[in-house]
Amino acid sequence: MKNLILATATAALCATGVLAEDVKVGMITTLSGGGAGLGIDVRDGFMLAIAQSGRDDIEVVIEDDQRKPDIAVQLSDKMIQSERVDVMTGIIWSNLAMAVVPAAVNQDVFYLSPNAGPSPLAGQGCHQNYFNVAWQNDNLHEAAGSYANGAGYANSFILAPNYPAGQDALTGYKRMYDGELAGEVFTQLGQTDYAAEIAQIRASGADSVFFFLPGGMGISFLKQYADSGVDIPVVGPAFSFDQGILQAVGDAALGVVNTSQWNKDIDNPTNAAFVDSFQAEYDRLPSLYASQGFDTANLLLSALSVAHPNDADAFRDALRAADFDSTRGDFAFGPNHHPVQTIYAREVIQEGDVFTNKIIGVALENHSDAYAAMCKM
Amino acid sequence: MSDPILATHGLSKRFGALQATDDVSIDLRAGEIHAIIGPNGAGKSTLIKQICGGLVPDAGTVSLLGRDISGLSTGARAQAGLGRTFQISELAMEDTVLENAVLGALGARASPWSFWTRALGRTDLTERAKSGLDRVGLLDQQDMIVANLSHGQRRQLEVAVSLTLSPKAFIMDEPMAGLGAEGSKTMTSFLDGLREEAPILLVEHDMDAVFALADRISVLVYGRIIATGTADQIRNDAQVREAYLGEEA
Amino acid sequence: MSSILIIEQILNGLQFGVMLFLMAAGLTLIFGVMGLINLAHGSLYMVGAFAAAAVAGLTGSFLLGLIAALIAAAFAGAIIEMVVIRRLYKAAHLDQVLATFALILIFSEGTRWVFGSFPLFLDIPDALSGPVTLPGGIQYPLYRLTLIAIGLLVALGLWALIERTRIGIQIRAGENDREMIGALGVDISKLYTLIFALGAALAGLAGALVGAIQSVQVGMGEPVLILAFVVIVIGGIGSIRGAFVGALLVGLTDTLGGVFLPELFKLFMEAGAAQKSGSALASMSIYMLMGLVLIWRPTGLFGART
Amino acid sequence: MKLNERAINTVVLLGLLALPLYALVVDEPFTITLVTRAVILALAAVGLNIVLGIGGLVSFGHALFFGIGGYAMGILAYHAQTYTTLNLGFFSTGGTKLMPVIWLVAMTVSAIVAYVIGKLTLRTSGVYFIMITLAFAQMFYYFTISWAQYGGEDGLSIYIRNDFPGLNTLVPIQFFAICFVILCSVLFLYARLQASPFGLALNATRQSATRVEAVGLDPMKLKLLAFVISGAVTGLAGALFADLNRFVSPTMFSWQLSGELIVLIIIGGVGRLMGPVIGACVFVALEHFLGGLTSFWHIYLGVILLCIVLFARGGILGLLTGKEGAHV
Repeated sequence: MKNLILATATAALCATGVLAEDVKVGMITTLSGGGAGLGIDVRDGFMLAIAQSGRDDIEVVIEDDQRKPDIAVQLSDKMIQSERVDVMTGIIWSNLAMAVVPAAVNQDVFYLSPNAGPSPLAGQGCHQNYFNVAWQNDNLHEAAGSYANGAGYANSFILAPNYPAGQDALTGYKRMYDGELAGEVFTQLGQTDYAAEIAQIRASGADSVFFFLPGGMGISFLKQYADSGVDIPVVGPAFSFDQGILQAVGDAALGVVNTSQWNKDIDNPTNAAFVDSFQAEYDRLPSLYASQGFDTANLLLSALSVAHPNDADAFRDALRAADFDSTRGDFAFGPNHHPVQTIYAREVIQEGDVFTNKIIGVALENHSDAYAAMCKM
Repeated sequence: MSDPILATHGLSKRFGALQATDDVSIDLRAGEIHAIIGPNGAGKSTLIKQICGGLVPDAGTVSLLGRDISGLSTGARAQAGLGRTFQISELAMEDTVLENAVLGALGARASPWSFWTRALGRTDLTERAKSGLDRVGLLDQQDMIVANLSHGQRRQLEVAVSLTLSPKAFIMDEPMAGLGAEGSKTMTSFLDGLREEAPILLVEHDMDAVFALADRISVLVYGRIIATGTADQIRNDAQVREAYLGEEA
Repeated sequence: MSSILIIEQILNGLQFGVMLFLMAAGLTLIFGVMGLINLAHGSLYMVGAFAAAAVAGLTGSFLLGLIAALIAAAFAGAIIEMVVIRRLYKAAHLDQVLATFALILIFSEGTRWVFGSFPLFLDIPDALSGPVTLPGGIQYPLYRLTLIAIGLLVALGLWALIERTRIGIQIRAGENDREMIGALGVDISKLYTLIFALGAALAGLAGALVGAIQSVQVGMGEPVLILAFVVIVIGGIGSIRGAFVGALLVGLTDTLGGVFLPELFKLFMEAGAAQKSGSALASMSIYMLMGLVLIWRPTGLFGART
Repeated sequence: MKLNERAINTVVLLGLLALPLYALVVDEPFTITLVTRAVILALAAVGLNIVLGIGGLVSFGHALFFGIGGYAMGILAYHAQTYTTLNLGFFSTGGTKLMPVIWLVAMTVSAIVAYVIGKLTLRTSGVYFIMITLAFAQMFYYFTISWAQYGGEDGLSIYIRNDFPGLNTLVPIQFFAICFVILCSVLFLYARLQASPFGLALNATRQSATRVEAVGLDPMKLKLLAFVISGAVTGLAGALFADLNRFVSPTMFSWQLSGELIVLIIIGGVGRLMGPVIGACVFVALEHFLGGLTSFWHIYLGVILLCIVLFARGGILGLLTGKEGAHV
């Protein structure tokens, strides 16, 4: 009983900021169910950076949102009301971010997004305490459109699932792409069979295919596409060619071009060290998501070395400065706290038994996003 | 001869190749027990369903007190005055005896649309229910769960539930089924007294009971009524003996 | 729209349909004979796919993978029948739903525990990869044609099993009258385990076959499970013939709806909006089909009339 | 174990009230939020229990009403917070942030939808009914996913909880109070309903529809009305749930949620007044504590559920009172 009282007292002290040097970070991410691979990578990348910093005054509370918005909201309430965290991070999916982030930042918590970048949060719904370390959702699709122009494609067939991120993806591609559309198709969310769409592609006379099908949908599409004998070149965002799922796609992905702001062969010391240490620590190649988790943690660490989140204005300025070594090389925030960064075109290759990506060129240089102008901060 | 309480006129029903009932016209007069007998598969169940409303006949009508009820639903026919008991007890087995009887009383009032009062707190319902139970001798068991009743008691409860409806005519599907010799005797004497309340159309396999009770008997074979008459007439009818009792004429 | 495209889409619908049939056949058999609602049927599909991916990954042989899928799923089916399901035959549908829902949780997280969170790799065998040219100049993947053939063969085999064999007689007897097969001197509990394992094996086979062209991942069984239920409800629960017809109906509706509804909407709408509303309607189409069938025939197309 | 069911019910309700008050004293607002979640899920399940427990209709699509309630709240509040007009053709409104109005709309719309769906589906029975209710919920699920105007799959965020006159709903204990009072009122209604003539007839319909018909009542009408009442209650719970999370999305229509509502009832005890409440408390507690212990907590949840089905027929209440059935 005595211990309990003591513990409660300590908690109360922490909460009121008497032990001001300690920092509490709440990570809500997907660790169980179908999409767990992404959350695990973000978590591992993030924790790797925290461990490497050697700081023992940072406590990270990690919770599993099961990819359910209502669970995420509940966990967010717990982080804020019960754990009384200073900074939150970790959410993978846009719909979960939309459920959690606006309420959280309005309760004076900082939120650093390691993955999702829904457009409302970049535009009218932007907030001074919200920082996106990954990308605005449209970015990689815009880069794909830009790449298609450069590759001389003039008649694209484009497809994505019929949900907001899918609709944004096609919008993003079309924003940069100058050619004609041979077809535009919305598939069902969670669809696993793309025979019908592939038949349409075959019949459409397109010279290129752009698709955004995250997770298992992309695996299914690529395997079926490779088997169909249609040999029109394919472009897509990195999500379907990520380290975690490439092995499940296998040969079918070889040679496909995809756009990403990161790859393991980006040549800078931070990245090289990250790739080596991640492999050493977890015995697998890091993914895009792991790099984003790693960068998010390093951004946080850089700001913490300047100010404690209790001093909100100073801490915010430090975040905005983005004074850290990113695995992507140059990194800066735009006026809406979203990245201004270079996005590369990569190609899927095989290294020994392992499928991975290689950078083949720049798709968009120092690219910002289309919504920054709508943000009034 | 008084007007019949219940009458069917040319009821016919065909299932594929099987003519389940074929031009069946029978009637039920005040104060009588009219038994329907016939071998298995003769169409007795089909006939009852057509009378009570579970099955739409291909042809023919049913009238109650001179009024054509052919177009009515099962529920509406019950409202109009058909009191039915089933071959296999159809009761709310998890509920008490009284609750089952109150359900009948609710039916009699045709008003289950009351959401606030306690059903068992409404004396208009419970009085009616208890008088039904009293009539069959189940008043002392009113708080028992039906599942715990004996087979014979459930039969009695079926009748009690029908009684709460104050029916104009009873349709009883094998009330003796599953009762022992003793139970059959009790039920026989009970039905004997019941005919004064309302006439009974009785479908029954127990021939002793039928010949003891019935004022008239109709014999249904292959969906047709082949004879109607008193017990003695039926016993001596050559056609019946041949078709039903399997004797050579 | 060219006739080649239409024929190709019909083939796609057919292929989807016969794979659904493999799932639905087991589900409907189990319901017909044992009266059991088995929500965990999708987990057996997943077990088949994972077993195939694991064994094919180790040995490099797709055929061995398929055999492993059949064995693993049948084995898993027999185990859960003997440990859990057996206690549920007399229980209310509600208890069956809850218990098999619990089994889904155990299977999904258990698989994730064993195989990790990332999808596994399973590829079609080289001999069956690539397209073939059909009469009329239609290019169509050989593997999908093979799937159609396997599905039809299984359907034929099931029909023969039920109509022509001793076990079939027992199964049919069990559907009509559970007490009677006991009277026939059949060991009921053995028969039930056998039927359950058979249904499970069919689900596992479907999982492995489909896993090769889709992704082998945790949770892959649940969407298929829902579709399989739609199939057997449309066909009439307990009827293999109903499951077959229902599966083809659902497969064709889903595939053709996704292609033609947006085209239809384009006739009176702007293209982008037509695409969105058309595919939204397409995703609802099979549920509408099921709703309509049940409103028209409350016990499905081939279900027992009450 | 043989305990008095009424005593258990009292203890559970008092506990449900005492825990948040204790949390308030020791300043653990999250506990209050957690209990509020259990209370709202319980409310939804009480709604389902009307058709499932009394009427014996296994609706595997009750998330449909939960979702409708959620979207009623989401859409009304969205228009109010963006100062846009919701135009329904015959009627247009600027939306509202007032809870009582939202509740009324949620219940009315749910009731209307329940009436239409009930008319179509109640002809079926058994597994067919289970599946056709699921089908309708799936239709709404896919519809809302592609309903871009209201966020599609991303859902709708309401940044500030809606208003209730005289209260600050953002304070956890005050929002809890609202939900708790509603739950108690609905439980009271449920108890009255169960004992009323309507409840008696509905209960008999579950056991023998033939008998109910034979006494001249129409089982279809009884079931339809029960379905409508049930839909309205679950719809109300949906509106509260959306307000708790300040967020609504298509997952409120998902079949997993329909399944969870059924699970809650079975855990607690089918057809019993407090069955859904006990089920919701246990479920939320398991989710919270097991989820904190291991990321593979679903396995343990599965095993616990299996044990309840196999060894505790009649749910926890059945186990505690020693009576499987719901009859008091």
